[in-house]
Amino acid sequence: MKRHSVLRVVAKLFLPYILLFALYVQFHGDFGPGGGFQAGVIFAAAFILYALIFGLRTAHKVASADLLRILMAAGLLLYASVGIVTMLKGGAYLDYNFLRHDPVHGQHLGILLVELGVGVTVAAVMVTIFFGFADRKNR
Amino acid sequence: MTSEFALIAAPIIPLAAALLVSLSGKIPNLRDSFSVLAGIILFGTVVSIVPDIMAGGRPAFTVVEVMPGLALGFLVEPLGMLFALVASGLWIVTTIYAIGYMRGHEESNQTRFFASFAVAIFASIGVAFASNLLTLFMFYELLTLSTYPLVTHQRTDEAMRAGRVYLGILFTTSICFLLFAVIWTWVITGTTDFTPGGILAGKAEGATVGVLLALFAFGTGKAALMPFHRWLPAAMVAPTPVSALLHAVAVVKAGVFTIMKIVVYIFGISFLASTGSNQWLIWVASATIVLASLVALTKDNLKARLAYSTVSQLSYIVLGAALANQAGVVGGSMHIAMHAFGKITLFFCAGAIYVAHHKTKVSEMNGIGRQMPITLFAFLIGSLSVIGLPPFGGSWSKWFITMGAYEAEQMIPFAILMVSSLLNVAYLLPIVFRGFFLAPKETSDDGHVGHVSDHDGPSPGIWKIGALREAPLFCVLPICMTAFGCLVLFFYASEMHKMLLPLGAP
Amino acid sequence: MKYLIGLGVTLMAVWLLWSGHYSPLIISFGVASCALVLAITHRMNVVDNEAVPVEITGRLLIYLPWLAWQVILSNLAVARIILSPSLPIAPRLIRTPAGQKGEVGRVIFANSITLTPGTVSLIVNDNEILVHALTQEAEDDLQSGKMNEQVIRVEGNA
Amino acid sequence: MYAVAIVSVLATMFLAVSRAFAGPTVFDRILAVNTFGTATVLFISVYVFMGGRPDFLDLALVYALLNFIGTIAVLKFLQFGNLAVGGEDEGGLDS
Amino acid sequence: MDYFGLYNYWIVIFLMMTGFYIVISRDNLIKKLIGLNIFQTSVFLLFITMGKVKGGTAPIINHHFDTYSNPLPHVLILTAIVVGVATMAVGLSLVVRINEAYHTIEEDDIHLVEEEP
Amino acid sequence: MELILDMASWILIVVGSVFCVIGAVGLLRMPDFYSRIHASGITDTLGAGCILGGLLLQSGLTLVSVKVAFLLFFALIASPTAAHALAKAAYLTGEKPLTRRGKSA
Amino acid sequence: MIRENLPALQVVIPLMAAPICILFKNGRAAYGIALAATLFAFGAAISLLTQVLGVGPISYELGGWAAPWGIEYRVDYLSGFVLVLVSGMGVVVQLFSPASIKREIDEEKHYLFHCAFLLCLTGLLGIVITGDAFNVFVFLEISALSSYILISLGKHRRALTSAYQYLIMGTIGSTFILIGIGLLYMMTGTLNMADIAARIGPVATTRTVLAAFAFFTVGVSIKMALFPLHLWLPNAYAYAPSVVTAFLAATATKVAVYVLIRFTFTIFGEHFAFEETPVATLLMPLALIGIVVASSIAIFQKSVKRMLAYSSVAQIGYIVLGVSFVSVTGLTGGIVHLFNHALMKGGLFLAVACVVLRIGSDRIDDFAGLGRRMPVTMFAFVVAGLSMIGVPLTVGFISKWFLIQAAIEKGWWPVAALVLLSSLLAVAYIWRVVEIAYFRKPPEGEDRITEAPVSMLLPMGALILATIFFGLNTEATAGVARQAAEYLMGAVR
Ligand code: NA
Ligand code: NA
Repeated sequence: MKRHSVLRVVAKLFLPYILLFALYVQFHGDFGPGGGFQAGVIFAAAFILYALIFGLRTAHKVASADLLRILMAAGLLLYASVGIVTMLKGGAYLDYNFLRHDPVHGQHLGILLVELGVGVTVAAVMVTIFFGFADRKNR
Repeated sequence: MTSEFALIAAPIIPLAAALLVSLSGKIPNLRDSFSVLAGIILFGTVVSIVPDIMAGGRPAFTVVEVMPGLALGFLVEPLGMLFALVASGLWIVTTIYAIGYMRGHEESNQTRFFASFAVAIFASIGVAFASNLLTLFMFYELLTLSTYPLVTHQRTDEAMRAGRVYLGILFTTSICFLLFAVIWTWVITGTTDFTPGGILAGKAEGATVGVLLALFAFGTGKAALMPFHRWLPAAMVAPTPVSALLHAVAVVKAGVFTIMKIVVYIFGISFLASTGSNQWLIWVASATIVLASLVALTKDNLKARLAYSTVSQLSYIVLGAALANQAGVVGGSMHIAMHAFGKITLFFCAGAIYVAHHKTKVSEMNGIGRQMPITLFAFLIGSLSVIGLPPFGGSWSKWFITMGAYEAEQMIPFAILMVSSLLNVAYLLPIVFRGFFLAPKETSDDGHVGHVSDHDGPSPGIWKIGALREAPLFCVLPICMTAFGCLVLFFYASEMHKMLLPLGAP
Repeated sequence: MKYLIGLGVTLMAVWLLWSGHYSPLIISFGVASCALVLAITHRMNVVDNEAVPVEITGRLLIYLPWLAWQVILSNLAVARIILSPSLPIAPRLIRTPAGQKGEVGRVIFANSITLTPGTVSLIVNDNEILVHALTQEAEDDLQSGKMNEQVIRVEGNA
Repeated sequence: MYAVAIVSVLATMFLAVSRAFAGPTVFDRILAVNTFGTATVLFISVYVFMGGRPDFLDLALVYALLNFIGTIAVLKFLQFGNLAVGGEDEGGLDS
Repeated sequence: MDYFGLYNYWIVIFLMMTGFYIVISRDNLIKKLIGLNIFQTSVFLLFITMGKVKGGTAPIINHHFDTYSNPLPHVLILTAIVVGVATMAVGLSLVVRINEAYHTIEEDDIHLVEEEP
Repeated sequence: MELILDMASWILIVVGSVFCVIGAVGLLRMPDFYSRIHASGITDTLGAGCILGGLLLQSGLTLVSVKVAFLLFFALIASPTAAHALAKAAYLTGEKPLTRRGKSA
Repeated sequence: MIRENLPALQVVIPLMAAPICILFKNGRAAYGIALAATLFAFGAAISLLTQVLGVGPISYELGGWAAPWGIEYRVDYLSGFVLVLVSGMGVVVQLFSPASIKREIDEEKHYLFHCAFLLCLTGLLGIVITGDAFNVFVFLEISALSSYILISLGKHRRALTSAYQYLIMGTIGSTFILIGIGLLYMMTGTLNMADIAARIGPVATTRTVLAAFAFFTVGVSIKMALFPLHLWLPNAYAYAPSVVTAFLAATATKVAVYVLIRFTFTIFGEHFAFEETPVATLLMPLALIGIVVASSIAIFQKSVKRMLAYSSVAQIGYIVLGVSFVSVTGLTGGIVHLFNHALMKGGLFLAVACVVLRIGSDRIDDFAGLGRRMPVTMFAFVVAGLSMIGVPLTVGFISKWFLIQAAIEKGWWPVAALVLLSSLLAVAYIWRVVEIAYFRKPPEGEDRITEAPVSMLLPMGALILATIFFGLNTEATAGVARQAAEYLMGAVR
């Protein structure tokens, strides 16, 4: 029997747009109901779809466990460090106004970075959890 | 040595002894010398405080204030002085006796035994010198805990069961009633300090006083007031030195001491008498005196008989306190010392008989006086003192208590005191009579009757000179000392009375 | 490369449509995002003619209205069946020839079959598709081969 | 009008849930859940329009996406007992 | 919105009870988790349909700049969903490991296995 | 023009709603799994399509409409794919379809 | 810089340390990081408490946004006190952990342990420090999720089922809490606790607020394992790695109680909570029944951890009892017992952890002869056990003192009597262990058992010393607790 062409083709078709959608949600967090978390979930969903259809081994080649672990931690650290930087600059924790000379820019940048941190972490965590499930029988 | 210094040193000495004893467990002679030495030093230290007290001094020392009005502290007053003297003095003899007994009996775990022993004395000293209810309660509980390993020393199922009864009753009563009463008192008065004249006067009235007194009296399970007396006979499974410690030195005396102290320094005798709340306690004590004596009559096991005797005698002291007048309080307090010497003598004798002959039952003791004349003679002296006949110490204390009952116009208790002495005669003197005048029974000769024993031959250190078969020297010596003490106390009673008189001050 | 560029252009267009914010910052985010997506999909090895059917897009747009009409018709048919008390169905398994040369074409055909209620594609083989049909009419419609031809036309000569 | 849509979508959801409970095969249940998911997407969409917050449409899109992926994942799990196998060379759903 | 505002509570309560019922009545650990998820979802629904908050304040955040609005309920739901997803993930991973350890995910069977030795 | 658009959108939404429910009813009524797929197809295609189409008209030519369009596009590709995958999985698992009425193939 | 931002750093530092642990993926490095972060948190907590005691409650606006909109961190007497408790226990447990987890957790999961531990700590500290009701929920879930993971690290496979059971119960609990918070938000339009308290007046009698309070109370009762909602706790405590048990027992349920106190007294107000609702008539009987029943069940346990777990359920009863007096004395008793119980139960569980390290079991029968083999450990057990009973010189005595005082002040004699009676139950279950450990001969061939390593004995000893120290010097505990109680009772009026 031949391979599952329908799923594969549809997945290939969808993947780029799902990923883009994730990034779109990520970078429009401060305009509407978007933000790091949804972005992370969507990004991870795309990746999980990829892994489901093209196999775990292939997926692992794209994103190794170590890469995920590092991303996970890096995202959280990014989040927290923004806060630390605002404190270093004399503001309260996560007081973005202190991030730049111009408070408006400061807020932009602050929210952006924080959301990015959240997004990266969420995506990495979700994928890791998926791998954790899917992989178990193989161990 | 100032009294304050002595006061600080007094609890530390037995504590240090406990430590040294545990560390020197590998060298029994060293270990036992530590015990004896600590006993002597402690007694000296305690005695050194006496002149100050006689002169009206009240050395005090506060360790730490836990909460406002709630401190951990010591203060010496006449009653505590007396108790400390009794406890520390008898510790020496009991230790000597225990060394003889334990070695003669080849008991195991002697190190733990002597260490616990020292901790128990530490707790007793703490009880004696406690300056407030909290401190007293704390050392009271410590005393329970430290004597548990002694009670269960044999580790048999029976011993463990007895231990549970022991802990169960003492903890239940102290936690449920005594602690409750302590906290209640604190809530009412804002203090727990023992104060001459009491602290409750004017702050509590009516039923509250009665309920508080009940909580204190029954909360002090160590006083073995019926119906919370069961632990005392149960604890008889312990080795005899322990029984001596329990009955004469530390535990039960700490109980009645506590009641006495609370009556005098928390309620204040005039306040208590004025409320009339003491009436019921007089009756309970009287009832305990009679009932316990009757039970004692029925017991064939010597230690059980002595145990019920103790239950009865303790209630003399409680009665003295409950009478809430000078004669009663002073007499009751004196009885702490008098009974201690008398009863310890009796227990020592019971132990000596057991060590030398493995006999535990009264019915087996026919003719034993011929083999152990010294022991049985001491037993006679102890009995007479407990009964309250001159020229032994017990006669004074009983006299004062009876006077107290008379002054309080409590004629029925007065009569009970009289009758009770007859009962004492009835359960104690037949033993002496059997020992000296009845011929020994054939079957009980070779010493297999004792239920704990697994010895075939005589234990080491037993004297055997002709027909004589006495316990080891370490046993006999203390017996003589305490029996002699019963006699001495008769003549020193006036000093004691003088010291205790402030208790009765209104 | 052709596919990468095609995908990149499409992605950027989609971003602009979605975004609605045309500040330089956001647009630069858009560019960065598209680049990132390209990089990832490239790494995933999914950028090919199947993912980016640049060749057939035009013809696909012509096919869709026809398909939509078919969908409506079949919907009505099945809805009628569902609503009629006797539930007049005659389910069957049938094999229908699939003349498409490429995977994409066959997938479009299979999905079109599924999209029209009354027929569901079960197994897609190289030259035929196993279909579950709900009624005789649905089977007849499919076996007439119209849809097959339409999709072949979409596929073109590529 | 939105109300009509909302009510019918809710009715659809209810019917789908009934089928999910009734089964009888696991595939029936998945199918029902999938339909329920479609209904949910519609619900969110209509609701968002009704409330005048079309920003939330993204939510519907996300839900649709997750619904799709979830269905695939469950199918795969059913077929192989795990999610590990699959792909071009291992023959997953692709076989 | 009014015609809907009233009985959203009933839907929430219905979902909640359903979820709760599944949690307690099912033996299958995964089903329990699904019930739990429904239970949680009911709360999100409650929040979503809560509508205009009584006396809700216009969330202008900074007294200097009013650049950002603070869509508070939205943030709440979102966070709650994150929490729900995380709970699911942890729960499912536990179930997977339970399955490895006991070779079953039926509660009764697990009890049986536990009682054996 | 506005009015016509509005009318059209309302009609679409109502029609979509009706087909949604019809599909769901079919989901309940149909006798076996495979035939139920067809029913659910109604909800997925015409139901969803009409409702989303109606919303599309409602929103006019705005960014919102772009999103609705994407939703529509996604739904129309994803649903048949999912349905196909489901049917295939069932078939491969050995789930037998009913053929004709009441008889098993 | 650090000083004025301490409230934020209190939470952020452990939060940041958690991902760093993951980054390193190395047990030892993770330990270093975790320890450092925990120590920092402890220092910060102490510093905050001192500030509060000096100048009164501190408010910190996260992100610099004014209070009702931004998230406010708020440290008052109670929260400062609990912060010190939680972080302090964190330090003790961290110091204790290396040797213990070496035996109980697989080497490759050590970094995970430290990470989850830090997250749990973060959550607990966050719950206590935040002045935002919704934030409480978020932190509650952070701590809960990480504690599920921590519990599941236990060696026995039942750790998994226990964690699962806890997850189900815990999630239901937190969802209830979330509903309560949501309803409050609906009625007042704010999430800031102080703000809710200020606005709740006019709507306090509405059914929605009543429902909010009901949901909240039930939810938090599950979280703190109030009888009869305690069923998750015994298994969770029994099968979790010993250090985890010690940490959770000492902090997690305590923080849940904190949430109860915070919401009832600060947000709803004791008048509303105890007079408008039947909570008072419900909470106290439940607490009392819990004390008696759980203590009684504890007596019959075969596993020491389980026994202590049931004891914990009972002890929560004491704390809740203190709260339900609605008097300064009662509340003081509750708060001080919250602290004291953490010390002694932490000490007990650490002692059990030492035993488990050496004999690999926590069955009571296996304790035979340990009094001699592990003298320090068992001595610690006895001291902490005495405290559990409420013996003078220990912290347990102080707690009971306050509780009974509160009962006597109110004239509720049966309550006082029950509290005293329940001490006896504690005697019974503690004494069982003591009797076996000291007075029963060990099985043959068990001579290899030696005392636990110093690295474990020292932290345990520190707790035991604290048990005694705070039993003698109550200024830092009862003093602060009374201040907190007075503040809480007065703040609402
Ligand atoms: Na606990
Ligand atoms: Na807990």
